[in-house]
Amino acid sequence: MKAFDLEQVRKDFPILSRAVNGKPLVYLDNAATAQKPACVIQALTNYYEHYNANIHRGIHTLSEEATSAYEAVRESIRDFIAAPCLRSVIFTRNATEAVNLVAHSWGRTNILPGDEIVLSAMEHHSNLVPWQLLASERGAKLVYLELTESGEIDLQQAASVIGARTKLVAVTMMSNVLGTIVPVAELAKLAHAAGALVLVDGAQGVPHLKTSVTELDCDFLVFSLHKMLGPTGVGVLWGRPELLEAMPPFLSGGDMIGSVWRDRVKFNELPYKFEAGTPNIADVIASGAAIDYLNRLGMDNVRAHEIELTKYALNRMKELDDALVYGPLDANKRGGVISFNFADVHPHDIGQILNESGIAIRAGHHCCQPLMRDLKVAGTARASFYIYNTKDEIDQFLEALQEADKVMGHVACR
Amino acid sequence: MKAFDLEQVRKDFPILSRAVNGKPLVYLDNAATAQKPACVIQALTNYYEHYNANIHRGIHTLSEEATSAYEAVRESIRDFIAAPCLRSVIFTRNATEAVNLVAHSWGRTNILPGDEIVLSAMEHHSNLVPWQLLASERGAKLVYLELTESGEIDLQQAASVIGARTKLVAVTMMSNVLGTIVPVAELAKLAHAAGALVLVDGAQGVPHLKTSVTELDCDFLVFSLHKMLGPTGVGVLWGRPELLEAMPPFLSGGDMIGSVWRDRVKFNELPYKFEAGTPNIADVIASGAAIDYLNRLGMDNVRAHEIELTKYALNRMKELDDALVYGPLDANKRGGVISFNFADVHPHDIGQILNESGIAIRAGHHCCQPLMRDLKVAGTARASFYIYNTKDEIDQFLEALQEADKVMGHVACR
Amino acid sequence: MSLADDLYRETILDHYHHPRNQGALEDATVKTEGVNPLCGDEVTLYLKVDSDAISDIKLEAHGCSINMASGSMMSEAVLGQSLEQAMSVAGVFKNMMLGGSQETALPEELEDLEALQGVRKYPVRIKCALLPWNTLLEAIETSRAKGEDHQE
Amino acid sequence: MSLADDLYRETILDHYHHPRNQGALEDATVKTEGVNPLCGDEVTLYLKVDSDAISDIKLEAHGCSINMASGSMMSEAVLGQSLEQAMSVAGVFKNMMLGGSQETALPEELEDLEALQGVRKYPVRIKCALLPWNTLLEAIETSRAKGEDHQE
Ligand SMILES: Cc1ncc(COP(=O)(O)O)c(C=O)c1O
Ligand SMILES: Cc1ncc(COP(=O)(O)O)c(C=O)c1O
Repeated sequence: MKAFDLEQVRKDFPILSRAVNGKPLVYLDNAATAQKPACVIQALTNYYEHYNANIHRGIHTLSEEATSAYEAVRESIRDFIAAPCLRSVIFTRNATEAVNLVAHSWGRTNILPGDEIVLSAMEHHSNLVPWQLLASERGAKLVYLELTESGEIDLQQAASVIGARTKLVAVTMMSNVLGTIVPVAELAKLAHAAGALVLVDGAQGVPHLKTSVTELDCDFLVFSLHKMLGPTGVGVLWGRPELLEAMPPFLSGGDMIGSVWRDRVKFNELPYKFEAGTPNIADVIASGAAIDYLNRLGMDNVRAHEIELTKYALNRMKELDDALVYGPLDANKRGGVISFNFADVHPHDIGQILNESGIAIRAGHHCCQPLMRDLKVAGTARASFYIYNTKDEIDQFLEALQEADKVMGHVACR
Repeated sequence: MKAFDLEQVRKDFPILSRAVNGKPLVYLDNAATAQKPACVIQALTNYYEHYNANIHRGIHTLSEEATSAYEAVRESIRDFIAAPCLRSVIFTRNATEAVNLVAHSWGRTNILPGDEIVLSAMEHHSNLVPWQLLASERGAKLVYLELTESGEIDLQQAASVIGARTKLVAVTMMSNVLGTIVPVAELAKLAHAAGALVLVDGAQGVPHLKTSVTELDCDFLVFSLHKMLGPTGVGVLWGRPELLEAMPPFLSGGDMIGSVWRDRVKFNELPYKFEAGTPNIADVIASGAAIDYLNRLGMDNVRAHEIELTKYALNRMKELDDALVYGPLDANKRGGVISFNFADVHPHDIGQILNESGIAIRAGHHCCQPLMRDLKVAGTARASFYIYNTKDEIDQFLEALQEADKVMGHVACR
Repeated sequence: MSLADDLYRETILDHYHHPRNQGALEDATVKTEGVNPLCGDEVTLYLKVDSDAISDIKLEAHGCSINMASGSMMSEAVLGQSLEQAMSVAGVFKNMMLGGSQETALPEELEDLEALQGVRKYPVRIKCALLPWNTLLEAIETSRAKGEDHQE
Repeated sequence: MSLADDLYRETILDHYHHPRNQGALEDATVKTEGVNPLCGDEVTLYLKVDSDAISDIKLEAHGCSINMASGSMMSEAVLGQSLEQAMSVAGVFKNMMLGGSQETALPEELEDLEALQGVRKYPVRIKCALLPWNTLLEAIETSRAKGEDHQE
């Protein structure tokens, strides 16, 4: 029984009829960015062809239409992450900017010398470097949650690390390398008991797992729309309203002000306080179409489809001699991201050879260099799935992997 | 003699065939944001339908294509502003973010207590509030260039204000309220003689005036693509490379790093050092189509068309009893932006009534509250022109203005 | 419907051209400023509160027709009312403006305010109509807080 | 053309599987690290410079086939050369990789390097091929700067 009509879904994505090197595109680089359904592209075209205008301060029809479409997406996002109130949904460029916003605005007013910021060992650079810079500026310290053999959070070690000095626990919801789903609510319990806040990097989690900020019990959540069928250029910061109210603005300029004099300023209310300058209006509006599309499929179905693909892929990977798969082996504990190394073939070469068969995977450090060091590799190859991927594509992927070994001179058998 | 084929240009903009309140749209809100030609919309669609992928670290075909299209636009921008080198062109979300980047990264490492930052009295909040916050944080002082009766920079007063304490002169290239074109090169001479740097807010200037950073002789230039036929969500910071090299990064995370360890980081080289996280890939690529379009028209022709429209509009405005037009009266000294007040009708009411005839103008403080205070008004109505506007549209605008007076009970004649 | 029917009805233009209770109030017990950050419109509201009732009210308003008319009507509607009653009128008005599209029938003494219903079709202008009322609510709150201070 | 013709030619695979001059150099006079920020590939280059010539060279490389092969070929091409000559070889190589699409004919002793020409069709991989060479140029610069220090 199919959770949704996969054939129909594939038809919704124009790019899937493209050929690469004479072969149909097999797009397995979804953790980097997702493809876009026609309705999202159409939302952009429709905006630019019919009601493109600057928002919030306009009195003419185009501006009113654009403003209400933009603000309606804020409501869609609020619903999508089950957030209690609207004014705590802030649009940014991407997840990275959202983390930086918190690090600058909350961090620089709250982190003191000696404080500790707890990260997991598998954080993406975007949820790591901003905290490094904050820590070094404020004399605070980064402390790491270590991973178990299978690449999971060790809650016991976490309990020993999160304590009175902890001011913030900043963790990914799902690893973009290992696929690991992090027990955020458990970590939040530890953090809150210690009086610390929790920031969740939902860049991988929100696109693939049904998300509720209340259930995660987090204080901040960041994510990027481009990884969930939306256009490039839109991220979201959600924060507890009382925290956001108390935080100073980050970027300043037009739209985020209440009144401006030559020598002083009164800021606008939330969410505008954090949205300076002309926003990415078109892409926010088109993000609404992406959210609607995911809602139509149902996030439970999205997850079910990915578990099925992941299970299948993990099983088939076992057939390969000499393939090393990282992360939890139970598809229920992980997202549809499979990082691996194969037969001593460098991930770049794997990526290159797969591309020859029209298969797009990613190769490298995946913006997780500290994790790579822990795994004692320079990089991994990574295949990642989304709603339009099929088992047939996974078969093609496996076939091409064996071809790669052949091209490189049968390293697996040397 | 027409500089370009206006009829053809109008056909290139799909939105211009839209009706508003049963009348053909007359879009005179170009200073807020410009409309987009079909080629820009097509560039977006083409990207999403054929080669959408995350850039810079991908080895597969889509990623290579996206990367080279993205980087090619950096070259187009470099050429468009006649910048000597490529690595000093940084993509941001908008002009506002670009100003903030400089205020945070350069400002917080260079501005000391007692230093002075010189602004003009007509700066947009986006080139004002970031300096206010910087100044108050660092104990520095804002100093203002006052305007003459006709809303122009007073170079004599400027010479008396720019001095040994000046660290930065941050001025608009063209006022978004008065239309005033600022003599940037003259101010730069004063600033550089005093050992200060010059940041130019090109949000209004770059879309309408042929621009060369060498001729402006500035140290930083910021602008927004959405005001020059490009999509929303893309801004540019250009800076002298030696300044950018010396500046610490602003936003941190993926893509802006060289190497990352658990406790330290080495940053990537320019321009990547300042582009953290997944960029707004699609919109940067589509911005290239906007630049190409402007280049095809020729910026000299764009300027000539706007001078012609502005001259015509200023002349026709004289027919109105009781209309007060702000800014220089000589169309050669100003851009195609006409701010005015009319017959004691509040700008909002003017805007509303014009909208009834399908005419889109802007009403309010235009993100220039300090200038409004200087002008002793709560706001102005503003009509602003671009390449697709016609004299016929200006006639309709004038007619609707007279209608507005009628609707409001002939305030002009009371 | 034309703009003149919806927005610029006669009642509104009358209040706009001849706003009631304009100016400063020398012996005000509360003075509150309101601003619409989107357009910069400002209003300064003066209340004279005597034994929990509004014994005098004045406004210094710089705004559009809707803003001015709404403030002028408001000043008439709440002058002489108890703070309690004034708050309830403000509630009725805000409900009318922010509620659905149905026409709301107001009590006779608030009839003038009905003229502002047309504004609901112009979302951006709703804020203009609400500014004086939100400022009133803030003023009442301030007045009450002061009262409590005195009792302590 | 197939991938095997362009990228994974026999010469390249040979250097990849049997990289020359791998390891650390105990008595190196310069040690330089290079990294490709896009993929994280790293190379550590050891030079022993005697009277302005490379008397020994070794690499510790962790990278893809192109990176490894390029480094291996480089070590053979510059071993025993004067710093001047090594820089000129690096220049020839970089020109070949970054120049237009024309096939470049290299002098006989650099023949192996010609195998890397196919990489030009894969822009992302050009950086892989250049990493060892850019590291070499940096090492030479460092070595010369040191030499000047000594002369002072
Ligand atoms: C003179 C001026 N500066 C800065 C800006 C800010 O541009 P953006 O909102 O695209 O950041 C604008 C546009 O509103 C402007 O007109
Ligand atoms: C786990 C994780 N965090 C953060 C990011 C950063 O997202 P963006 O580049 O959209 O800011 C990514 C995506 O690369 C990611 O996978």
